Amino acid sequence: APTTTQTKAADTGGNAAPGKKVTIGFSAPAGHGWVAAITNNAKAQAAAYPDVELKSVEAGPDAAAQRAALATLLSQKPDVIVLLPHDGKELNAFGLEAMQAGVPVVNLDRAFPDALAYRTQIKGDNYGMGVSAGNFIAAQLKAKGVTNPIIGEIAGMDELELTQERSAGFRSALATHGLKVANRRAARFTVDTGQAEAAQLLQALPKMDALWNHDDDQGVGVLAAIKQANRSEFIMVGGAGSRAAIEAIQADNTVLKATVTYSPSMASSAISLARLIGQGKGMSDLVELQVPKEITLASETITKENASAYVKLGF
Amino acid sequence: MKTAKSSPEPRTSFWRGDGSETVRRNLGLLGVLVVLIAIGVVTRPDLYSSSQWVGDNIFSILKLASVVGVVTVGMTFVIIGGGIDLSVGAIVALAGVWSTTLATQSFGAGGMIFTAITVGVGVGLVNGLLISYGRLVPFIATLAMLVAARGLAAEISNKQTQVSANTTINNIASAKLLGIPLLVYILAVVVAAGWVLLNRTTFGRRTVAVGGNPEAARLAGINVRLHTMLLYALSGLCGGIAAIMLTAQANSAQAAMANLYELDAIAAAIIGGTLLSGGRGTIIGSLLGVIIFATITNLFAINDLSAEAQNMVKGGIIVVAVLVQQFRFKSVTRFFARNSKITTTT
Amino acid sequence: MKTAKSSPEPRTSFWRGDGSETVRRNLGLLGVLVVLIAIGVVTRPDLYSSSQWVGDNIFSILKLASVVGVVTVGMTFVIIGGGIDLSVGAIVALAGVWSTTLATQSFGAGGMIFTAITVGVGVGLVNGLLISYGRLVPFIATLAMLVAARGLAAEISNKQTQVSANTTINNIASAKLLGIPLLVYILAVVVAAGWVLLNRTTFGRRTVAVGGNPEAARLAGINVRLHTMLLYALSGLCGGIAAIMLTAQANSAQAAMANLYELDAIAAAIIGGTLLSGGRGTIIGSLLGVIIFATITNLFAINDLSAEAQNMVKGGIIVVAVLVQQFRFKSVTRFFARNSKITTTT
Amino acid sequence: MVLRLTDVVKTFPGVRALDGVELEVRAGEVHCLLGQNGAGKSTLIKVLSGVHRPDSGQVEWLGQPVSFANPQAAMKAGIATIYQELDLVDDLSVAENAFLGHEPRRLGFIRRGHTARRTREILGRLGHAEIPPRRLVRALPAAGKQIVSMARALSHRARLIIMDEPSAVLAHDEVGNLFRIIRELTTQGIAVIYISHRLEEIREIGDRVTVLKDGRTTAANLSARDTPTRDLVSRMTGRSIEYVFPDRPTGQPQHRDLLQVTGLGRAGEFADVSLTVRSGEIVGIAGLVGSGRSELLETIYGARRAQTGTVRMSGRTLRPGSVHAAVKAGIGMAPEERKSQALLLGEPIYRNVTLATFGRYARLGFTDAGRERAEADRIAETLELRPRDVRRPVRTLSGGNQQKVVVGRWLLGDTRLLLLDEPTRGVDVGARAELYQVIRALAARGVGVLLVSSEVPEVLGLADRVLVMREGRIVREAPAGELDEDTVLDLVMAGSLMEGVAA
Ligand SMILES: Nc1ncnc2c1ncn2[C@@H]1O[C@H](COP(=O)(O)OP(=O)(O)OP(=O)(O)O)[C@@H](O)[C@H]1O
Ligand SMILES: Nc1ncnc2c1ncn2[C@@H]1O[C@H](COP(=O)(O)OP(=O)(O)OP(=O)(O)O)[C@@H](O)[C@H]1O
Ligand SMILES: [Mg+2]
Ligand SMILES: [Mg+2]
Repeated sequence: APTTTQTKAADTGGNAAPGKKVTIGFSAPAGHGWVAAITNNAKAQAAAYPDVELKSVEAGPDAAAQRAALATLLSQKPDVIVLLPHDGKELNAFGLEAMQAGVPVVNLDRAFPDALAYRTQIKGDNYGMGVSAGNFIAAQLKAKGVTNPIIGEIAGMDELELTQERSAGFRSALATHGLKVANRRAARFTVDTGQAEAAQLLQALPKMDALWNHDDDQGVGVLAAIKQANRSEFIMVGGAGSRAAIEAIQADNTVLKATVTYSPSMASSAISLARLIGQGKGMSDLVELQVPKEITLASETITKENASAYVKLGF
Repeated sequence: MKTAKSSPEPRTSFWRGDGSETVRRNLGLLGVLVVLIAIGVVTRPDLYSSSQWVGDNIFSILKLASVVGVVTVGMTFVIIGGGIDLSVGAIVALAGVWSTTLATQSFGAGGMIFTAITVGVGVGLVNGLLISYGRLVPFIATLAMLVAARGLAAEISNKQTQVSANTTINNIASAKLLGIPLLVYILAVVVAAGWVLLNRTTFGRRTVAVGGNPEAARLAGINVRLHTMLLYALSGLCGGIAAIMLTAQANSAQAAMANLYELDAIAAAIIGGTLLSGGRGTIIGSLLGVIIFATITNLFAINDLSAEAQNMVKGGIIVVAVLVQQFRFKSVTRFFARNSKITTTT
Repeated sequence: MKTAKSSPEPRTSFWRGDGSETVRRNLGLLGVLVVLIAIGVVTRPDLYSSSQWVGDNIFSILKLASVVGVVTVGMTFVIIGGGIDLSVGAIVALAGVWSTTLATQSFGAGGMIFTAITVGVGVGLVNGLLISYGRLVPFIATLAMLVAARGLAAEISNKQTQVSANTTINNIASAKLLGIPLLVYILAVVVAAGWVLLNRTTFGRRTVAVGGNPEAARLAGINVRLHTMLLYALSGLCGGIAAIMLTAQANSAQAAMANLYELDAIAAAIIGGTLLSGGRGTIIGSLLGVIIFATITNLFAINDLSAEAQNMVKGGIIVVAVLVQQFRFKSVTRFFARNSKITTTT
Repeated sequence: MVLRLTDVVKTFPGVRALDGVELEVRAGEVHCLLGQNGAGKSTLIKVLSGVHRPDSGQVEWLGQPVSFANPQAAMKAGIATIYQELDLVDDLSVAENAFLGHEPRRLGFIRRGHTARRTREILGRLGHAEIPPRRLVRALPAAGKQIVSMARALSHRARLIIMDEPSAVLAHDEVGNLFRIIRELTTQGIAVIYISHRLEEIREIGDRVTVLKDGRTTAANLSARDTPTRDLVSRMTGRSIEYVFPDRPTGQPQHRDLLQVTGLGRAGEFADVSLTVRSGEIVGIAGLVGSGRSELLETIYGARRAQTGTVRMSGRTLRPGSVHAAVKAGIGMAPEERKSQALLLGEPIYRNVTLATFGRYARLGFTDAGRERAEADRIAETLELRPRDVRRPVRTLSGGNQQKVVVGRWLLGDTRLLLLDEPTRGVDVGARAELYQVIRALAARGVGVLLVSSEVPEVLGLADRVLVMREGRIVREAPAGELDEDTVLDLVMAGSLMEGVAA
């Protein structure tokens, strides 16, 4: 299962040795695909440490519910809290409250605007994802010698800021090459909306040269729509890096030629960092005695060439 | 002069009772549809100049409408029968997930279809039991079912997207017969069957009676509870069929799919003239409602409208569509009313 | 002996039924609440052993309930008045977003509150106009408004989460008075005002008439259209208040917030005994409905149930809650029936 | 002259409901409106009370031409109306209903004490001080609701009170009460427009009569007391109808027991009821409103579950609480409240007529609309339904014609036992005679009939055997020939003298 390949209890160095017992509170939204992998990874990682106890609460359907769930979590006085908020800005107040109560907060993926609201933040690079996708597409099209290419984009849930960031990165990367998006549809991170939006996009662009789809999970639907429309004149780039997508890239029998990562393995890292914070340790490969404040993962581009190295990280 | 007075009789008799209002409503909806398509032609003449593309686009709209359309047929029955089914989207998801488990897929396409339909009907029967015999309010019973069925679907799928490896199923989405997509045929068959069932059978008559005045229906000897239960089973059946169609289209199923289809279906039925309080509605109206929504989506897609603009315009279009419908109706009656007044005073 | 037989038993039974059914329903809901809390105590004795925690937990439940609670009060009026308002969630979002634009924030807390309430009432009035004077079905009109208002909110906020820099507003969520959170006071005031409005004023009594028998209301000289419009404005007002409360809690606002609050509010009202078809309902029942939902959520949180199990259990609890309510009601009437039979036959 | 109508016309799509009506009402008089079902009486008063606006013609009120834009305007001008269909709100209290729309209030708050006091006062005047003003109207029986409707009309300071068939749901003693009130009103100079299909009532309370036929005034200002019945009827119907009951068949009644009810009871409604109906026999049940007759019928029919006792059809016990079983056994019931219990208002007439039988005309589950329309046409013909077009929605029919649809439903099909609850309520004289013929003819074919009616003469005239019910018990059973109206009324009202006779 993906959880085992994405977790890793440090097996070398002093940090691996069991230390002081740490209770980590954890909260992330429920869902499928990438979000589900976040929770699974966190749980698996915690289970790998004998000195970590994980207390998790489901985040509920929205920020308000997550706030209420976190209140019950905080009242149980964990040593550290790791949380993937529905929305960083909406839960900023909770971060402040927890930090003031002396519980360090590790923000996972969706940043708090207020630096006082978290001890450490580990997140993917949404803007960078868009940039990687844009650069890859631009390079491919240039190599093919296409002029005035028609580029489509299938975004994720449009009301999320991360979607906006991804699209912004994509747009600006394309702009540096003098390209722009011809049509952008927003799906909802589910296979059926991916299929429906892709079907309409294909209809709107009878001829297309490249397509970026933000999320590999909804990408299953997007690929189905492409197959149903019998279209293959363009290249497609995915997002996040699901195992199915990486395997498809490796097999190279669909339009999907690459995917830009946004790995849920960050949840595992977050648990590791929380443990170190709880034990007052630093990261053993760094000189610093404490865990750093910000970690932003780079978004890598997986292509046929390097797919084999990433396939076991796919979720 | 006296004879002139009674002249409007024969003319107005054409408009009397008997569903002509319904026909007028549906004509109004058709008008809205034509306007939407005209807007498409005007805004994207380049696309509409290719007849090949136009044909493809019509089918793309109909394919988009097909899944919700099937669900809406069942929903229309439930609403006419005085109920509401908030669980249809969840039924689609549960049926889809259940029919794409590895175990089920090993039975092939037949096994998957059988599973989806059994799950759909089964969940519908539970809804029906809770409502008919447990006397739960339909809104609450099906809301509870929505929550529970999606939860069960997530449990079964372990929150993963389950890919359908069955090419027969997947081909349902791409297959064509005489140039027309199979999905469109399925929609047509379900709509036709729904129409016949509602308008030509005792089941349909009972549905109208049960929704229009349950007490009267009961006192006329109709088994209201049993019938109510069957209505939810019917809605579940439609959900099962839709699950297969959606799974085929997405080549996969997951617990979150068909999200809020219940709202789409209810909205389409109501736009189509179905009374939310029961006792009145038409299958054709519901179909037109679904197609109008799909056409709006298509219109936005081909014009690359952003989601927020899309939403604002969509709200406006819905309002205007209903107003247009009513305007037609009113202006006609007003016209006749005026007419008959003139004949009286002269 | 014979005269004893014809004792006025049948006569008196005639005049039974003066809202005591409502009281019984609400007692049933209270029972459900007690059971839910008992489950909490049994499953997490460690937490419930700290009285400090218990107090905090009660307030955390009430704070969770407060926003939806305020929305539900407005929704209860609309439903009793024979309508439905699917746009409340969108109203909360639009009012929240509008009141947190930089321009608005520059006017300080007063300006933000004023804006939220104005936007809420304004949108409500538009709903009311469309329904009363445009004769749109409430379901469609408010659905269109839902779509449009969320679209507008996304447009205004440019799909960003807008942070509220106003500490007065933000403090609403954390401030306490005599140890009780301010949000709970707001909920209490809105509920109390709603109760008085419904039960003690002509507006409230006319709401029951408009929803229960619109024709009778019209014949009694009530301006049904105007009244209907005011009901939607009232719902909008509640949405505006809720927007401030939610914005304060989140220290921010965005177009997607308060998602599906309309469903929560409708479900709470219906669980609380409000008839979806109008003409009957209580504010206290709705409040209990909201608190029950919040308590369920809390119960899951303290027991760390996975979302999927949570959903399945939630569906079950909803069904059981309603069944319990009905059971109580029935058993009581059966008890009375048995009682009166004894007096008749002896 | 407080009110004068000249040449008032009102059309609905496809129907000319009023076609030049003339009407003059004087202060302090009881002016009766007479006319067949669908003649336009209710439409006329709706024009007067601001519900409908006339297409043309003039309404003069207190010497001024007026046009009421809405009911409120008419009320302000001093016209209060009791409508034919109950216009109460179930979930409001008696007092709130009485003062709906003009609640005594202070700053928007209802003055509850004041409202209750005034309601009690009005109810006292109506002879029903026992109705608690704070009780929900939903908990009242139909007759109680009618009282509340009247209380509402009296709560206005009106110059003219219009009553559209107020006596239809009232029992004998209640009608007496009503007349007392009307006299009280007229002595204060208040005018009353009174609509009823019962000529005896018009004779008793009316001063002058205006007759409508097909939306036209055919006779105005006749004397209510002295105009011969034949005259009135022929002006209403265009022909003369004998208001008589069909002859009872001579010879031995059949002795085949069709329906056997033993020891039937429901707490608080009726107790220990045993009765039989033989095939071909018409059994009538007399009793006051609230004596439990409707409940009894509904329990026999399975619409309510019996708590004690059994119901047997042709010797076979019926499953209690199952209408389906009763219908299968050949029982049909025309319920008391047409709108709430019997009609699909938006559906066409023919579908309402065949609501209980469409399954029989169906083949393999497919309905036969042609056959249904033909059958419905036949019923429409027999019962003089107007308009005759059976494709019109029932909603647009007049009250009496809706009633005909309800009763007509059970004249179809092969029903073996017919339960009729107030079948002639609101039905005009002519159609009533037709209905009696039809019921007699059914009995002659061997159908058993159990008839509930608040009109004692109807029970005595139509039934072969009569049961008298009081407070949920059968207190007397006798062949119709052995009873007269006074005896029955005495029994019904429960003179303690008769207590011993009860068995
Ligand atoms: N809303 C309506 N739409 C169409 N036709 C109507 C409507 N209301 C009444 N009518 C028609 O107008 C005519 C007069 O009806 P009205 O109710 O005035 O009769 P009525 O004299 O009160 O009869 P009844 O004694 O049965 O109550 C009838 O033919 C009826 O079908
Ligand atoms: N316990 C009760 N609570 C509320 N309503 C009641 C009760 N008992 C009887 N009723 C209502 O009282 C009304 C009249 O009572 P009932 O039907 O027993 O009288 P009836 O003899 O049939 O008189 P009618 O001539 O009006 O039909 C019915 O509508 C019935 O629903
Ligand atoms: Mg009438
Ligand atoms: Mg009765």
